[in-house]
Amino acid sequence: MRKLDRLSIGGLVCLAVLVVFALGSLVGAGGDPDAIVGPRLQPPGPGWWLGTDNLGRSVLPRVMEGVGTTLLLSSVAVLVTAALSATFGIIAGYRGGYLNELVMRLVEVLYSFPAIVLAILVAAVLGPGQTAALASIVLVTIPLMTRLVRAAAVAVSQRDYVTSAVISGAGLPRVLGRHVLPNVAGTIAVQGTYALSVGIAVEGGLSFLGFGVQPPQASLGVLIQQGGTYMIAAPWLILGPGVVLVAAILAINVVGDGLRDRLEPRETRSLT
Amino acid sequence: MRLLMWWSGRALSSAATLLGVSVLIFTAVRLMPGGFAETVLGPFATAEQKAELAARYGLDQPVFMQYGHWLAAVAGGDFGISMISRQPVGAELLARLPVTGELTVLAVVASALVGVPLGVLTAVRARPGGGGAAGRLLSGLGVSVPEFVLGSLVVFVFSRYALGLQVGTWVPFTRDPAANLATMVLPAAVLSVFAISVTARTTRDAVLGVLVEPYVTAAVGRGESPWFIVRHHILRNAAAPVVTLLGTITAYLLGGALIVEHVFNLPGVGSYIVQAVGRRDYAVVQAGVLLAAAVFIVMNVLIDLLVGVLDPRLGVLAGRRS
Amino acid sequence: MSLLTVRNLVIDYAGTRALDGADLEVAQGETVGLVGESGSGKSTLGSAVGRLLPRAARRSEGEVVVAGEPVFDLPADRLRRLRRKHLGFVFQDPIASLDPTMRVGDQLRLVLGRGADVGFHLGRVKLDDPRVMRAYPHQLSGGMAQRVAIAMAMATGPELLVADEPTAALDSQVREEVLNVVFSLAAAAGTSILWLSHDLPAVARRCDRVAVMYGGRVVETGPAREVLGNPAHPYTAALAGSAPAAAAHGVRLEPVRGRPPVLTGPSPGCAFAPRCPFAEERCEHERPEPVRVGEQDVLCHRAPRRIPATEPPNGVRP
Amino acid sequence: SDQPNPTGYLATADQSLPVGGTLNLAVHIDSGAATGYDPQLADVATTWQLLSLSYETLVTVGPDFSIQPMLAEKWDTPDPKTYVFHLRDGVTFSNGREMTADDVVGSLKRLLASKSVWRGQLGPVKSVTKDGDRAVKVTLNEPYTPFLAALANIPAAVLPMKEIDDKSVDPAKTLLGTGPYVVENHRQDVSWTFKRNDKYWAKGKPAAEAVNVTIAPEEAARIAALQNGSAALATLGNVDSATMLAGAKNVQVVTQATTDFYYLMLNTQAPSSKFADPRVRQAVAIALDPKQIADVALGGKGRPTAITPAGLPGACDPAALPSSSKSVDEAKKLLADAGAQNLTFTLSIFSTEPAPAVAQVIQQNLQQAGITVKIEQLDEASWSGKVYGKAPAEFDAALSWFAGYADPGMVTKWWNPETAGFNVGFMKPDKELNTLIDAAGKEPAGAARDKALAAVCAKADTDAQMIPLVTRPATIAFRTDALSPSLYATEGYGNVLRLIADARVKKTQ
Amino acid sequence: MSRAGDCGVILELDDVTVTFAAGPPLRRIHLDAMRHVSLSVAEGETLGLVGESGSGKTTTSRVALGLQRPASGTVRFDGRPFPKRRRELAGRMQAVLQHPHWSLNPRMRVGQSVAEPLDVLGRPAGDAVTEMLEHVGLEASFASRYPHELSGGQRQRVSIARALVTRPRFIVFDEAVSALDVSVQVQILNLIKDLQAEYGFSALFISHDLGAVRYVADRIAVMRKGEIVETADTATFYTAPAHEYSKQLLEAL
Ligand SMILES: Nc1ncnc2c1ncn2[C@@H]1O[C@H](COP(=O)(O)OP(=O)(O)OP(=O)(O)O)[C@@H](O)[C@H]1O
Ligand SMILES: Nc1ncnc2c1ncn2[C@@H]1O[C@H](COP(=O)(O)OP(=O)(O)OP(=O)(O)O)[C@@H](O)[C@H]1O
Ligand SMILES: [Mg+2]
Ligand SMILES: [Mg+2]
Ligand code: NI
Repeated sequence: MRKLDRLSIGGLVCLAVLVVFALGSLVGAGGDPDAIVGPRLQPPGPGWWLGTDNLGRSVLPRVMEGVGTTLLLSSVAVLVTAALSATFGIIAGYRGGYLNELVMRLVEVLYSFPAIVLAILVAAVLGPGQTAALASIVLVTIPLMTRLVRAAAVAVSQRDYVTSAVISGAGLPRVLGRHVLPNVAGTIAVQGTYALSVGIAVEGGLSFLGFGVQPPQASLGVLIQQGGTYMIAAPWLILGPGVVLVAAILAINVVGDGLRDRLEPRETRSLT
Repeated sequence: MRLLMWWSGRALSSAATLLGVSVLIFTAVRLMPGGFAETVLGPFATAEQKAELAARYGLDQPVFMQYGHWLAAVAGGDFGISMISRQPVGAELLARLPVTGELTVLAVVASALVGVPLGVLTAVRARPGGGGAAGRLLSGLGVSVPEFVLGSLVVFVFSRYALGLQVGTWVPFTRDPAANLATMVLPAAVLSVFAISVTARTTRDAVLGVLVEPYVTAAVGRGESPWFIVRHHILRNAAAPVVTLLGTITAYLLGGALIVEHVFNLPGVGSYIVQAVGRRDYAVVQAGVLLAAAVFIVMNVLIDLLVGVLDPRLGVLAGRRS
Repeated sequence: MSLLTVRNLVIDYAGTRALDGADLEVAQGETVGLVGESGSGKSTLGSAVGRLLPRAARRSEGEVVVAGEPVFDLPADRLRRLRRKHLGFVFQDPIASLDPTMRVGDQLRLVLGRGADVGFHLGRVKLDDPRVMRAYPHQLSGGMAQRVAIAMAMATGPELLVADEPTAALDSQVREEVLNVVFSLAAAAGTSILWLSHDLPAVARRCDRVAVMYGGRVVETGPAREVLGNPAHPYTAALAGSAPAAAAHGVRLEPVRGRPPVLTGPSPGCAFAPRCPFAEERCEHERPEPVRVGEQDVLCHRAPRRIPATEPPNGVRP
Repeated sequence: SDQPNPTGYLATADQSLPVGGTLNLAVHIDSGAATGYDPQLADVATTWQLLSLSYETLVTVGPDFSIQPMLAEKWDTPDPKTYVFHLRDGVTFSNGREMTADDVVGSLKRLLASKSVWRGQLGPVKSVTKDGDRAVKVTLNEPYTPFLAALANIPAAVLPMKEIDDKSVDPAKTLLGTGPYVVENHRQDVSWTFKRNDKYWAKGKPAAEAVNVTIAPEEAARIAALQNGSAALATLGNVDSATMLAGAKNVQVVTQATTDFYYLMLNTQAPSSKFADPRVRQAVAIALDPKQIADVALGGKGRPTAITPAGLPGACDPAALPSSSKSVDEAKKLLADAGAQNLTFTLSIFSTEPAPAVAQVIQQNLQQAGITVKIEQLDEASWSGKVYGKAPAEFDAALSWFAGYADPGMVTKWWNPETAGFNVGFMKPDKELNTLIDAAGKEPAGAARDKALAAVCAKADTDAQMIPLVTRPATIAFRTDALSPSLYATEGYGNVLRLIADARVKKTQ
Repeated sequence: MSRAGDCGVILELDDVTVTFAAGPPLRRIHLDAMRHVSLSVAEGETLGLVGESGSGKTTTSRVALGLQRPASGTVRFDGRPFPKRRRELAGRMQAVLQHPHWSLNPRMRVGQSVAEPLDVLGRPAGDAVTEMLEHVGLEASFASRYPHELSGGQRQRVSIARALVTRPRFIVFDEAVSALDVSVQVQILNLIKDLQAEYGFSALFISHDLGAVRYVADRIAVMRKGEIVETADTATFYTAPAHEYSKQLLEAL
């Protein structure tokens, strides 16, 4: 077994810092994220270390709150997606037949909807807010992951070790959980990090349309959406959340890759 | 014969999917809060005005009747008329499809041309020690920069400093191909950043899987150069998931390259559908979603065919080993 | 001058020592069988000849010289030239070692270069059916696929063919056919063969010389008949006597006692010592040096004394 | 142009520049009415603005909100209930037919017979008749001061009634007016192309040969079009656009004040309304700080207003409203008296900026009085559905804005749900307030009217079912090297393109 | 020294036919992988199954394991047809499958793989795993390795350890020792014999290596093109094969 490479450890450290940062906001470090503390659109300075936004709120506590909101929302969403995709994909891939047809058709129907239409529909049913955002992210990310997990599961199901387990009398949960799942985990990990990025993007877009996180709560999507508008006039508005977002996604991707490489005990050879 | 069977099976399941999509979208748009009348007639409309409007578009009939009429019309190639522009939806979609189509094709070509080599490189260079880190970081960066931020930045910078490429004015390809390309390059580039990253990551994953195959070791043993092995043995064998992904991205973009269409003000399908959703222009939403679904399904069929061509073991035409 | 020289090669995987100072020579035109218990390091040694080891493998000592070139110290391009000009490899799983997405004919053409006579090369491995050329690997039987792999390995006329259990996945009839092809082709082209196998009798039947591996070292080499018929190393003797095929019905064979060693570092003495019926005190902590016994080179402290004929180490009859 | 602009103007077109050229505009939204192009049924400013290129009214508003001649050369008011309009000679529709008194009479009658919102704004019209071939007489049932101002807006435009009556023209599908431009092409939500109306009655107008309007919903796209010169003028949505475009060469950003204003709706009709008690509503009104809303949410570009839009002559002073002089403590006391100390409610808003900004400042304001506001952002359609879709409506509170029009009395009508209609679902009619509104409508302009209006303002403020907040600024940017436009400093009908016929295109670029 | 018939019959295949559909939908070829195969394995007996590649040996084993439903004919395990719920058979049958490359879950350590059948039964693994590994000639330290860290032969031995660990009543060995060197082969074959003596399990031993089959099998069945052409006592078979094909096979030995 290999150790995590240095890049991935860097990613982990980065994530840990972000989590601490987000937790800081819970204990009120950095100040009240909603309070109007100064003039509008001030560059960083004492009292507002990352500047103020278009309502004269300090950006620092908002970024802190935003990190927490976004990380929580998208990671919960991706966990749900991963859980559902894994369940459906694996069962469909392992069982085949009817069940497979059904799952694949459902996924296809879902996939045929443009993401934003889907999101609006969900929000319409659930009402705007975090639940709607969560459900939308899940619905948008579920189809691709389910497809890929299923494809991987089909291949894994034909392996002899699965047959051996069946012969040993292993029940369905064990076969799927101990044998199929770990061997499609690579796919889930790669797709999971991808879904996480999509999730953050969807969250931003939804908030922009008003279906996501409701003001004044901050999320990275909201902050960046706003910051994007003021990119030239007040670059500090996008800089803080932007750097944090890029760092978060990069870290997640890198850690995801690293974990996958580590989880996947396979031989590597060089081409030279 | 085998092909025929396959095609007919495929056509049947595609029809089922389309039917499912149509039912779903039809019910869904009607479940959305805020009706067409309120949105379009505005707050001052009286009840009778609303009723008149509903009658004009048949919205006063029971939903399943509406659905039946609509389905019959669609089957005859009539997608209804937009309640906003009062123009046929089919014609408008057809007019907008080339914009989104061109954008998508450019973006997908770009992601194939950049993402695949990047993915191959990061995989071939991948070493437990952490080599290929630059490529990994790069592709990570791509997925983490939101489209609207990148789009806005590009639009702003290119328009302020007159960097040679026109933004914000769309020119039909038929009128001036060169000018058209000049306006499409930037949005396509912005659109492709995400696609490139995802392609690169998927490629890396697929190539890593192929690298350990015995036939690769055999090729190394024959003294082939890495480049040669990549070109002749790895690309094709790693292609299936990458092609699946590219196909999916294509379908996905066709259905909704809307942020880029918005920021660059391109009259494409994505913005059409979203505007229609915003105004509850039912006919447009229904037709748009159905079109997206059809494109998606066709794309899927093409992917399956292509994957079969690329890997004879997986293809629809592959027989069992005798 | 010998074509292949492996000198004191030490290869480690994370936590496992696969080769612990292996020595091997293969002369021009010679066929050498490399036999040994599973896990003794045959595949590792075979891969090391072409520097085809997985990334997890580390060479800490020793060298491999092929046609005068130090394999482990060559820059990438010279290494590739060496592989191309001097080496050929055939692996255990025949179908997996062919590119599944390419027709057999195309694969051969890729190796041979444009305009080559693919039919001729397939004919050499007795695949005359024109359908083979158009087939994909998964449409071939194991034996056919292995012959294609051999044709590809032999296409460039290598001086040394390394075959790692090329017939283990095939059934007994096909096995013979394939081996016949390999050996007759090699004989015709003057190619040396390094054949890794665990089938001692088969090796003895076909090879000029046999090298026996144990615990990551080559413990005995010599002419095939000598090694098999008159083993100098106790391990060889044990191995030679334990073939089930050799036993009569109802007779219980006694395998070599104990378990094969798993090395994590250099073995302090003779790796076989714990299982050796003749082990002496020094075997435990003194690494044996090669000794010449008759026509064999042996790594055994008591080799010069030979194995007593009266003391059959195997085949204890009830 | 270096000389200062005359009062009432943000810019005046340099008449010394040559005429001709193509004028490229970028606006954020297309006209999008289910009713098509029919100006009488148009009820939003963005539609008025585009239709105003082709349609004209009898009278128009000047920079100071005075009523100016347009298709009527002059008019007499023999008594406060009678108006006689003398039509301008030589006015033709763009199909070449001369405009007649029949067209005017027919248009007004058609409007009065329609279900248009504007029908109500015209006031108590009794009859419209031809007064000879070149004049039209309108008689009212009672005096109605905003009458001329109401006539000055696009829904009161003069239509080609002959063609409409013989059905050769459907105004919902064809634009056929007397205005300076003729539509050549329109692609919904993409673009408009207008060509100069060569038979336009005003000498030397319009100056530009053609007008192209690009619809660009995204602000970034409009800014880009301005920067790269593909648009000479663009409407912008962000109050900070000037800062963003600072440093862009040859781009000038101006803020046009409007009479439009934001207001807060407190639903008193919902079965378990939190705002049934007027003391609760008053507490909210007191706790609101319109000054801060204007300064923070609108970047100082808006101004506090009463229900008569600030900026219109005769509008009342928002500082004089009862709620303005009270302190937060009084609001808390009112809440306590009403037993609503821990008032929590949801504020439904649509997501178009700056509504969310306004809402967040409101949230901060009300927090001072211990009121918790939850903001619920919806897309416009869902918002409309929620606010206007049902009676009684189900929301707690909602935020929107009114077009303020050109007379301080016009918008006050919306405070009477029985005339307004749209707010019956959430607003209780207040008899007293309705009487005051009607009285102010009859009062001729002057000190007495100002007093009557002030009474309306104060009453509406205490009633506090719809609380006016701040005026809504419009931001316009244009290229000084491509265009010399004329723009009013304050707009009543949200028509940025009002003086488009005067604009001069600078050919040298 | 055949033990067949001594006690009850553990596995019985009666007139079993298995048909695979292969090829394109319309031009489907129906291929009989097994044709009217009848055979039985007695308690404590080892039946050797030999035959050329593609003759249907693996298919027979799949039928015997209840993984493949026959097109016709009956299969009885322990006197009863296969139960609906596979769990009821847990720990009573095991198999060593043909492909060493995919016989072990790459994500599980060797120790976990070997312990799994015990886990299924809810029995504590205890020392059984290391003990079993040692039986098949692997050091206890192998328990913590992943399959890719093993040589081909080592992997095969892990599969065997896994199959034997629950002391099942019936085991299928499909080419279980072909990839092993002779000394380990003998060790494994002896192990099978010893455990059989101790626990009395039955085995279906598939191999194309007639030598190994002779060493462990009590009886031998010869398959060709889906049919059983000869069944005989090992001794009889090796000394006096009845069928022409059997003679051919023996000559190649
Ligand atoms: N990737 C690896 N990581 C760790 N140990 C390894 C790895 N590959 C092989 N080994 C170990 O190295 C030793 C030699 O392995 P090798 O594959 O060379 O054996 P072999 O002689 O070819 O055996 P077999 O006949 O079973 O194929 C074995 O003990 C094996 O467990
Ligand atoms: N799932 C399947 N679908 C179609 N044909 C199959 C299937 N499984 C096996 N066959 C065919 O059935 C026949 C018998 O196969 P089987 O695997 O039982 O042979 P075998 O005797 O085990 O051969 P080997 O010694 O090569 O393992 C072969 O012709 C094979 O191609
Ligand atoms: Mg090996
Ligand atoms: Mg088989
Ligand atoms: Ni937008």
